Amino acid sequence: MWSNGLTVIHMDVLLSPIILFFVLGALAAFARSDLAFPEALSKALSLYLMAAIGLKGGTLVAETGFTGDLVLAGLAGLLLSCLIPLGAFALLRGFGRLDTTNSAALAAHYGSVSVVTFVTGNQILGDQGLPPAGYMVAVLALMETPAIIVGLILARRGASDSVGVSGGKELLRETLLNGSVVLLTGSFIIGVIIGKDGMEPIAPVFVVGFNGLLCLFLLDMGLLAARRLREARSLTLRLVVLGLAFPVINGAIGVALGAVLGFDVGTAAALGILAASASYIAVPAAMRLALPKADAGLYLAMSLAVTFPFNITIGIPLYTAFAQFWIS
Amino acid sequence: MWSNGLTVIHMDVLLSPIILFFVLGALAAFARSDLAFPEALSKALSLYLMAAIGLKGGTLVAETGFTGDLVLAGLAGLLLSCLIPLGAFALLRGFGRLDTTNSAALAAHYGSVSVVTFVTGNQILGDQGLPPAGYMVAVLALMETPAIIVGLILARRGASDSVGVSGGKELLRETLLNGSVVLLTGSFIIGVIIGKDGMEPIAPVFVVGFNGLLCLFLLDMGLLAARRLREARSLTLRLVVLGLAFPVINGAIGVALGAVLGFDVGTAAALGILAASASYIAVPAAMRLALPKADAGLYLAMSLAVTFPFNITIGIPLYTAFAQFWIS
Amino acid sequence: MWSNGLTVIHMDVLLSPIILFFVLGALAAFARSDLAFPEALSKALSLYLMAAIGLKGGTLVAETGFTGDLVLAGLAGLLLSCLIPLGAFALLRGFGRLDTTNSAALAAHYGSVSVVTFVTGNQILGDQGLPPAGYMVAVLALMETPAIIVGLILARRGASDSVGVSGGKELLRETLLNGSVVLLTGSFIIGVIIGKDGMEPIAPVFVVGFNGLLCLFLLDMGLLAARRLREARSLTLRLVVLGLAFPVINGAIGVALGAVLGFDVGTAAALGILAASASYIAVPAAMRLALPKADAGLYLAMSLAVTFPFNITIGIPLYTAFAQFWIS
Amino acid sequence: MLVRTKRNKLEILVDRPLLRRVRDIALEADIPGFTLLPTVGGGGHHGRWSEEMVTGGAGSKVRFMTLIDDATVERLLEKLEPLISEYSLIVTIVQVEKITDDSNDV
Amino acid sequence: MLVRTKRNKLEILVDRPLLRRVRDIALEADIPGFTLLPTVGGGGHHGRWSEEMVTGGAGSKVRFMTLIDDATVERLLEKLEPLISEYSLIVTIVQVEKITDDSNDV
Amino acid sequence: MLVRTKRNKLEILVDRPLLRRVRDIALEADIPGFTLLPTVGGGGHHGRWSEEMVTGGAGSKVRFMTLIDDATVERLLEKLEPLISEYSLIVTIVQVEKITDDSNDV
Ligand SMILES: Nc1ncnc2c1ncn2[C@@H]1O[C@H](COP(=O)(O)O)[C@@H](O)[C@H]1O
Ligand SMILES: Nc1ncnc2c1ncn2[C@@H]1O[C@H](COP(=O)(O)O)[C@@H](O)[C@H]1O
Ligand SMILES: Nc1ncnc2c1ncn2[C@@H]1O[C@H](COP(=O)(O)O)[C@@H](O)[C@H]1O
Ligand code: NA
Ligand code: NA
Ligand code: NA
Repeated sequence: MWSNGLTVIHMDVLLSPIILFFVLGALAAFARSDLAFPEALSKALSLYLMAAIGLKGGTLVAETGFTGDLVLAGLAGLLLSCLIPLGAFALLRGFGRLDTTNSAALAAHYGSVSVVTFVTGNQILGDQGLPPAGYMVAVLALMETPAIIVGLILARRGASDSVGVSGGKELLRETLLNGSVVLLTGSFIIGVIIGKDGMEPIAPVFVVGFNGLLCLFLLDMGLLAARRLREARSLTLRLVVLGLAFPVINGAIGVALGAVLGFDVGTAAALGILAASASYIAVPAAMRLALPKADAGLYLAMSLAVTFPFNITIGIPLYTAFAQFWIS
Repeated sequence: MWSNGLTVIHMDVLLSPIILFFVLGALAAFARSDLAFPEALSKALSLYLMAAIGLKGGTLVAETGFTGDLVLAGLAGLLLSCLIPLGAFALLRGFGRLDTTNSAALAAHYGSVSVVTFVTGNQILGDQGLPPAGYMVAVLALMETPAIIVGLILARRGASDSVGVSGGKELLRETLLNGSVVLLTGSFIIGVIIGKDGMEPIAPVFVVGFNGLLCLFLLDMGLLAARRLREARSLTLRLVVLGLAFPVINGAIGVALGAVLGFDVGTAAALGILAASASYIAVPAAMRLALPKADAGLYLAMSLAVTFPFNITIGIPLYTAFAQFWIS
Repeated sequence: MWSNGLTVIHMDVLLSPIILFFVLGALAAFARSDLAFPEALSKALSLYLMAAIGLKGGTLVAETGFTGDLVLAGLAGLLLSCLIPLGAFALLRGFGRLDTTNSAALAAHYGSVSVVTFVTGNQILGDQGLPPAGYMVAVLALMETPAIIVGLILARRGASDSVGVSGGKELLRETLLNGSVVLLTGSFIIGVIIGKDGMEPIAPVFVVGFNGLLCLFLLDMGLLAARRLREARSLTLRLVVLGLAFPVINGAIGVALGAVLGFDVGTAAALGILAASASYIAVPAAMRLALPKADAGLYLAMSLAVTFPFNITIGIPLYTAFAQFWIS
Repeated sequence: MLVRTKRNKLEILVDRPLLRRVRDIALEADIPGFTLLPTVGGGGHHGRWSEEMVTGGAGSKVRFMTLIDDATVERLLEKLEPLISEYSLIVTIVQVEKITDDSNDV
Repeated sequence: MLVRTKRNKLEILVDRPLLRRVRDIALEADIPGFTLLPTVGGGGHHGRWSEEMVTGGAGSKVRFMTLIDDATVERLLEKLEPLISEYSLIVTIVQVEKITDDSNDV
Repeated sequence: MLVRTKRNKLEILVDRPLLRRVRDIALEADIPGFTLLPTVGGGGHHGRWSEEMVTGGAGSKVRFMTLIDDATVERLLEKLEPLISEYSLIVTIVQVEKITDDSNDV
């Protein structure tokens, strides 16, 4: 029964327009088509998605109020984003055969989160009648930064590598005030303030248009991911294996933690998605500053071109199935 | 009773998503977050808002027909945009301690208008059941240019300053055909032609999406305004005082004129908003050409970073209260 | 009766917001206004329109299934895009007094198609209750490339002219994988897969918003077309005559072929529109590569500044009238 | 065959509202061609700026670049002098080698 | 420690559809790196143009810039000659001083 | 009147996340002004890149350009040396003639 359920969900999801546009983008880039989004459009879509998901989460919380679950979920998210880098670091050093600096940089990416993966997961879960709790958006914002600090500590312990010129304090400020963190948190708070009624006049843009614009954004992400994969030089087979194993392991841990804490299926799946996803906004910028000797091409390829496509296509239904299996 | 009414409206407005996004942008920029809109997105949103407000005004006029009020309002707008610079110039020279050229340049900004301030005011008034007459959009377009000519006359009288290389005629042509004037007027005329029925198929984009896209644009304006304020060098305390006093004085004059002419509350408030607002599109470009020795950093800071935020947050509800008090 | 019908349709169409915005753009550019769209916005709108029209066609085909008509229409399209360049080439050499290379380059443009012309025609036909069959989108995609090959053969026969450095094979790959071809075809296939039900959640963006965004795009196209016309140096009166005659002749042939094949009015009119339209995306890029000695300013001016405006304003209602006359 | 000629690469940093005037004057001075190059921001004695399309380009700048011979440099600077002075424009000149096909070098 | 070396800064103004070919040829000539720089418009004997994404980039141009030594300049120009002639490309070369960390200078 | 002065045009290719630091250091070295110039992509020993706003600018680069005299060049390079080494930045210097109105040349 269960495995049937999984298959059904999975096929359904793979044939949703969101995923199909992602696949279209990837195919176009592999075929070396000159299809490309102007940078400003990609950025505009990415700002829009953050504002929209922030508002969505905020208005949901405005309805349910601040509950104990919110605090629990926040702590769970923080815990995951601090512990995941430790495990990832060990595997990257050992199995992945990477040096300390690169392992630390990559570990930070996996401890942090990908907004688009979350947004896509949230949409898919909602479509299946399993909407995650609104406060998961706050958890998403919370989980963006801590892994960066853990990653830097790991890198520093690796002695020989000097950490970037920039003092830690300035870097911390910049990371905490990263545009994506500010926009997510800000929109979330605006959502809490205005509530469901205040959302009504702006819903046509931020709610009704969401699904369609997500399609366009994923088309672009498909292009970017496949291009990165084509141009990735330092990506070894071992690293690709890790880039696929990390999300499965971390996703399972996230869902399990959610189940233990008594969350509903959608919310636990969302925690799994957060744990499984890897950052490609806040962390790469911070790593370029703090660990200049790490290979930017490598960490962006792992995060964008290996883990992200896996999560979008296979990961999200998989973590949902985990949650359904363990909770119901 | 009255002051209570004001407070209620005001709190309501300050908690509307439009204003909250503006505040979010300003806070992000003050905190030196790297949140930023791509230029093309800002420009796209600004073009959209002009087309949408033009269409809105035009379709309203198509319904009500061209009335005597339209002509009256146009004349009132012209009068305001010619007289306001004179008063502003005197105060900038005297109290503001600025030289002739800079005073003239700034005076022109205050005589002209800000499209976004009008658009925001129009939206807020509409939300409160006080929609201004459709022809106010035509008045908005009418008021963009005349103050530039008044400003240049003021500057020329200040003898010693040579006025830019470019002949007055070429400058006049460029100003009258400024993109924002053309788009506003053009969309207004299209609105008049197609009427309410013709709007229907395009309403999802130009009407239904309006409020949400205005939120995004004001988020960006918050970022721009706060950044300008942070980097403004030549802004003195006296000038800031004037930047706050001008809108209150001009706004009151505008509303009073509207009341005298027998306009309804919403329309009179809109005339006040136009009088109170300062240009940051057509006038800065014209001044850069015609008065090259004027300080562009100063006039953009006054208009964008002092007067605009005041109008968006405090000014609009204030002029509405004026109108309610004097008319009803 | 008939000519009356034509006039009515025509006036109606000329007063639709789509066309009015196009005219506004053209007027603004002729008046040398500085109104301009950021490049990224033009590109974004053009990508959106392709995705939307692809999805629309695909979901229609998903409903009706793959019929014999689809194959017939595809063959008709291929035939037109191979034969039209031959006729155009002869006229350009003879009446147009152009050299072989430029004639071949221009002939390729007229054999290929313009996505926006098709999209606008499709919209106008739909508004009049004459929606073309969904598979015409596939025909649109099919007709983008073949004319390029015909054009190159024509150029090569003209002996003295060497054809570009790039091997034909590489050029063919690039042309077949041109972004617009890939996006159109891809979205069409996605539309077929997801069907009407799958479209529902993304319809607010891709269906409901279509008309309004098309207005914005045509405003920009009006600007571009008029600017090209103003700056076109090598455009002679004879060439302008051909730029107006080609669409009428080819449009008539296309409609006639559709009538002979037994298509309904809307579908035959759409085939006429495809035949009448000239490419300004895939073909110019290919010609710049393959026929570097051809005058890029000339072929872009003919396609964008002469034929496109004619088709948008006069051509579409004309071919519709042809179809109504010959079929009903 | 490729020809190599010595040329001056002259660049003017122009406020966007001024661009049309600079271009028209330069064309009057009979330059053989020009290319416009974008900027994203800057700073100087008059404060900082960054590309800002919303304010009608009043605060944006663009670089007007032209490859010209010595005589044209003098002719161009003479014609542009009032504009350079009035608007405090910055002009730079670098010696470059220009390489084109001989059929193209006019 | 910083090392200073004399280099040639070679720039090619390339039509966007041609970019891939120029890049591939340049890489075949073993250049150590390149940077692509945007343009916004221009004018010359063949008329005016401005960045126009809608027309598939057919009318847009980009600058291909590479810092190379004298030998590489000759090698590169030799390989690019057919393209330069066929497409009437404009190449410029300036003498520059290149400064990098010594561990980086390959 | 126009004044012509010899200047160094110094350009640094900077990763976008680093830009603020480079600018602050340069201002500390008392440069009279700077202009930021965009790039669209490139390639070198560490692989290819292209402007990509989505990834927070981590992979994008911008050129920091400043026109300075010889003494300022030395002062600036000294201050920037740690950054240049740490982040493998590429700096180029060209001799240019700078032309401005005399009232403007500070
Ligand atoms: N020394 C310089 N190097 C590079 N760009 C400069 C320099 N001085 C001025 N600029 C540019 O010219 C603009 C105006 O300069 P200023 O009039 O000094 O504020 C600045 O914002 C810079 O973009
Ligand atoms: N002398 C020049 N200086 C700067 N750019 C030029 C020059 N000549 C040509 N160009 C550029 O090269 C393009 C093609 O030149 P042409 O083939 O002369 O039309 C022009 O549109 C300019 O962008
Ligand atoms: N020789 C060169 N000429 C032009 N740009 C270069 C050169 N070498 C490196 N670059 C630029 O600097 C970036 C980093 O270089 P690298 O560290 O060699 O990968 C490259 O992606 C190019 O954008
Ligand atoms: Na994670
Ligand atoms: Na005003
Ligand atoms: Na055709």
